[in-house]
Formats: sequence, C-alpha cells, structure tokens
Amino acid sequence: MTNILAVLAIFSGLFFFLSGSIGLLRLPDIFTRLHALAKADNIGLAFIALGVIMLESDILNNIKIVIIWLLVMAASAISSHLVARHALREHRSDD
Amino acid sequence: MISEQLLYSLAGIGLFGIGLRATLLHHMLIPRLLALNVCGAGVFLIFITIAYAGAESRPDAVPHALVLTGIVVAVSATAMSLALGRRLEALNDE
Amino acid sequence: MISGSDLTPILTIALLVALNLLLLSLFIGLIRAWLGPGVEDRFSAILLVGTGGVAVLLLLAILLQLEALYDVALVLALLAVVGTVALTQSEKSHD
Amino acid sequence: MIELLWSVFDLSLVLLLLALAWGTCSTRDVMRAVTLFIAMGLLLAIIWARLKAPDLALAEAVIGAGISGALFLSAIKDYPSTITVSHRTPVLQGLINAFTLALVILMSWAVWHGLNMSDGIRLSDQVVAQAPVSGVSNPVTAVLLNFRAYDTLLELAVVLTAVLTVLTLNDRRYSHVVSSPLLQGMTHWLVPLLVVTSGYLLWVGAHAPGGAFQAGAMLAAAMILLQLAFPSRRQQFSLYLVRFLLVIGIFTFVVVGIWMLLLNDVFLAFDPDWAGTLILIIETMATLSIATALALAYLGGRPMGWEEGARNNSASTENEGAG
Repeated sequence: MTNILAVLAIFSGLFFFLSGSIGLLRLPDIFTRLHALAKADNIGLAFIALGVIMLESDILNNIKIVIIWLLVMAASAISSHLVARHALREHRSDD
Repeated sequence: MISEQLLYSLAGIGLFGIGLRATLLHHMLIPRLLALNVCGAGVFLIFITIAYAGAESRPDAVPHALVLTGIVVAVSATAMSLALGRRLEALNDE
Repeated sequence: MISGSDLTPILTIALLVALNLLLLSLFIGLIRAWLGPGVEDRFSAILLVGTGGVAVLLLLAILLQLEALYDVALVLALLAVVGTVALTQSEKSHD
Repeated sequence: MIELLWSVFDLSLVLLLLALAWGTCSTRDVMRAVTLFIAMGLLLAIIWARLKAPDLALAEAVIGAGISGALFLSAIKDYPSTITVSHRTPVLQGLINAFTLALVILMSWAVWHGLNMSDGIRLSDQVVAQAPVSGVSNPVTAVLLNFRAYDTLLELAVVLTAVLTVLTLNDRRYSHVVSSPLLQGMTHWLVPLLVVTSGYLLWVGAHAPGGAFQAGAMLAAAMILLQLAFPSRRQQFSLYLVRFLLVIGIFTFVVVGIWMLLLNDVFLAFDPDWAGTLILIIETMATLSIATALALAYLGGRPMGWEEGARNNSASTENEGAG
C-alpha cells in the first residue's frame, strides 16, 4: 500500500518536472520560463521527496529529505528573484 | 545488455578525446581551460569505472581517493591558470 | 537504513521508469541551456538541472541502497544557490 | 526488464554527458560553453553517485558544479563573448586530430586490459584488510589520510602553491554590483547552514562518505557567498589570520609526520590507537586551509591591504577604505 502511494507521489512529481521543462523550452520569454521552472522546483520535488520519504524507513534520513526540500524551495524563490532582477537590469541597460 | 563498465569507460575515453582535441585546437585561454577540464573529467571517469565492481560488491577505494585528489588539484590548477591569464592580459594592455 | 526488503521488482521497475523520465526532463531543460539566448535563459536551465539532480539522487539513494546519496543531494541543493548567486552577481561591467 | 531499464538510464546519462562535453568544447559562445560546463559538472555528480562513488559525488557537487563554475563565471566578466576560430593551419589540425586519435586508441587498449585484469594483487582487498588499524572505517578516508598520507600532504602543497601563485600575480577582482536585500537576508541563514554542513561532512568522513576536501570546499563556498552578497563590505577579519589559516593544514600535517618519525622511525606512520584522533586533527586543519585557499583563488588575487597587512596590520584597516 505504501509502495503504491509512494510511486503515485513520485509520478505526480515527474508530471510537474516534465511540464516545467517543457515550459522552459516552449514559453516565449525569461519571466514566463521562470514561472514554469518554479513548478518543477517546488511541487515536482515536493512530490518526489514525499514518495522517497514513504519508501525510506530511517527517521534521520527522512528529516534530511525534508531539509533538502525546504532548502530547494527557498533556493528556488531566491534564485528566481535574482535571475529575474538580472534580466530586468540587463534589459534596461539596452534601452 | 551491455556491461555498464564498458559503457562508462567508453564515455570516459570519448570525453578524454573531445577534451584533448579541443585543448590543442583552441588558442584562447578560457575555452582551452574548459576543454582541459573536460579532458580531465574523462580520465576521472575511466578511473572510477575501473573501480566499479558491479551492483552487489563494494567498489575499490583506492581509485576513489586518487580521483578525489585529482578533482581538488584540477580546480587549483584552473584557478592558477586563470590568474596567470589575467596577469598576461594586464601586461599586454600596458 | 533503507528498508531493503520492501524493494520489490515492481517497485524497482517503477522507480527506474521514473528515473529515466526525470533524465528526459533534464534533457529537455538542457536544450534551453544550449539555445539561450540570454544568460538568464541558460541559467534557468541550470537551475532545473540542479533540482532535477537532487531528485535523481533521492531516487538513486533508494535504488542503490546508498544512504550517503542523501548527503550528496543536500550538498547539491545548498550549492545550487551559490552557483546562481555567482552568476547573477557577476555581470559584464558595462562601460 | 530491470536490467534493460538500467541500461537505458546508463546510456542516456552517457550520451547526455558526451553531448555536453562536445557542446562545451565546440561552441563559439563563451557563456554557452561555461553554462554547459557547469551542467556537465552536475551530471558528473549524478554519474559518480550511479557508479557508487558518493565521496566523489560530494566533491563534484561542491567543486564541479559550485566552485569551478563560480571561478569561470567571474573570469569571463571582462572576456570577449565570442570565441574566435582557431588559426591553426590544416596540416597542424590534421596532426592534432591524428595525435588525439592515437592517444584515444592507446587509452582504449589500456582500459580494455584494465577491465579484463582478473589476477594480480587487488589493492581494494588490502585496503579492506588493513582498515581496522587505520583509525577510520571509511576506506576512502583511510587511503587518503593514512595509507597514502604522503599524497595528501603533497596535494595540500599543490593547493598552497597554486594559491600563492594567484596571490603573487594579481590584485583581487572588483565587482561593481548592487547587492539584493533578499540575497543578504538569505545569506544570514544560508552561511551558517553551509558551515554546519561542512562540519558535518568533516566529522562523518571517518565512517561514511565525506572528509576534509568536501568540507573545505563547502566552507569555501560559504566564504564565496559572503563575498558575493556583500561585495562592498570591508573585510572584518585580520589578514594575519588568513595567512595563518592558509598554512595551518600543511603545517599540522608536517608536525604530526615528524612527531611520528621521532616516535616510530617512519614519517607519517600513525599508531593504530592514535590514528583516529590524529586524522581528525589533520583533517580539521586541512579543511580550514583548503577553504581559505579556494576562497582566495576565487577572489583572483590579493585582497585589499595584503602587503600592508604583513607589515602593519592595525594601520592597514584604517587606510584601505580609500583604495
């Protein structure tokens, strides 16, 4: 039962990863691309981490996975901000 | 099924070849250094493939230690070459 | 420890399929790194590969029964931030 | 079925790796080359994990994806953005191709023999057999810090030499970047986290993947992050301390080595009872040295007031603000 739920979670995560990467490829400019990326970073990894937690029985490792997920969430927010700000500034200097 | 050892060692040799050829062909510093790092990565990959002993058994620790040393030395050498290149540019500008 | 006995063949196959799809997603993202056109587009692709790398490492930790890979995933998540900051803070000095 | 899926995974990893390597080496756009190189570093970390080398995956994640990337990114700041095509004559190009091909064939032959070698002394068996007397249970750490301690000592010397060259040649780079408040806010929790992880990797290195190099690189990443987030802040630390940290690793190593020479008549031969403690001391000091060296290497030269720091440290902090 746990296994089925875990696989289900991992595949939902995969769906977000794949749509994130397709969005990164297909969307027209950097800001929309960052928006697609955030789906993969936040929800995609969250589901995969959830699935792995279900399969992993050691509590310390589970805590580690949760920390990894929190880190990636924070990192994704800040990276998106920095990249978008960089893009804005470069764009302004072209005018 | 092809053995994963063969596959990864072929990749290592390929990486080595691609990197070496580009190192010799480029004459600008940064592309050359990037290529040299690719070449080095190929050698590391070959070492680790030889250390790998299949899915069940534990890999050989000696090549792992060697490659770990190699990675740190490679990054130091890269930093040094970049500094040398920058100095050279500054001298040429004068 | 990872609950090794739970790793049934069907679960292994499911995880391997997920691993391959994840790699496909990384590949799609890397096309954007090749195409560019802007620095930001390239780096958003690197961000995706960083997060995808974390996910791949989590799955590999279960599949290969190597606990140490959680540490690698943690380190990768931490270092992805440093990489982005290095990129966005070091721009060409406009004259 | 399982084997087939593993093969598909391996094959895609390898093809992706080769494509990235080819892209890095053949593109004319510097930025594209560096980005693909960083991606290759990330992919290599996955490959080391796949080949059951977590020690290397850790090092590659920090160095390949983090520090080398940061080094190249700061180097291309004032670099022409297009790579000019090679001026090599056709004859020379042919020679280069022939030489590469010859080396690749030679290497394939050597690797083929390496893979098929079944008899002879396997070093891994010896490492496993001797592990109990090394003082640590992680075989990679045992090789690095005990069985092949000479190599590691000389490696620290290589790192020190490289960073001394960097310091001799240039003044540090300056960045004219306005930092983001969000980034500075993040730095307040991320840097402590990086330092704690570094300490964890150092400690865990005795019995699981980790150790001085990974920990040192992690600490260097923390220093680089601080530098990037607060580009205009004057250094709050003494340059004496920096010099001290730069040499402490190799100094401790040599002192322990000579101590063992006096005790056991062999340079760097640790007593089994003491080995664990000695290795931890050496590794801690080496971590500090490696971190300082990599962070200074990232700066690309002497920090502000480096020379004055040697002569009169207290005065230099007052003077350097204008420079």
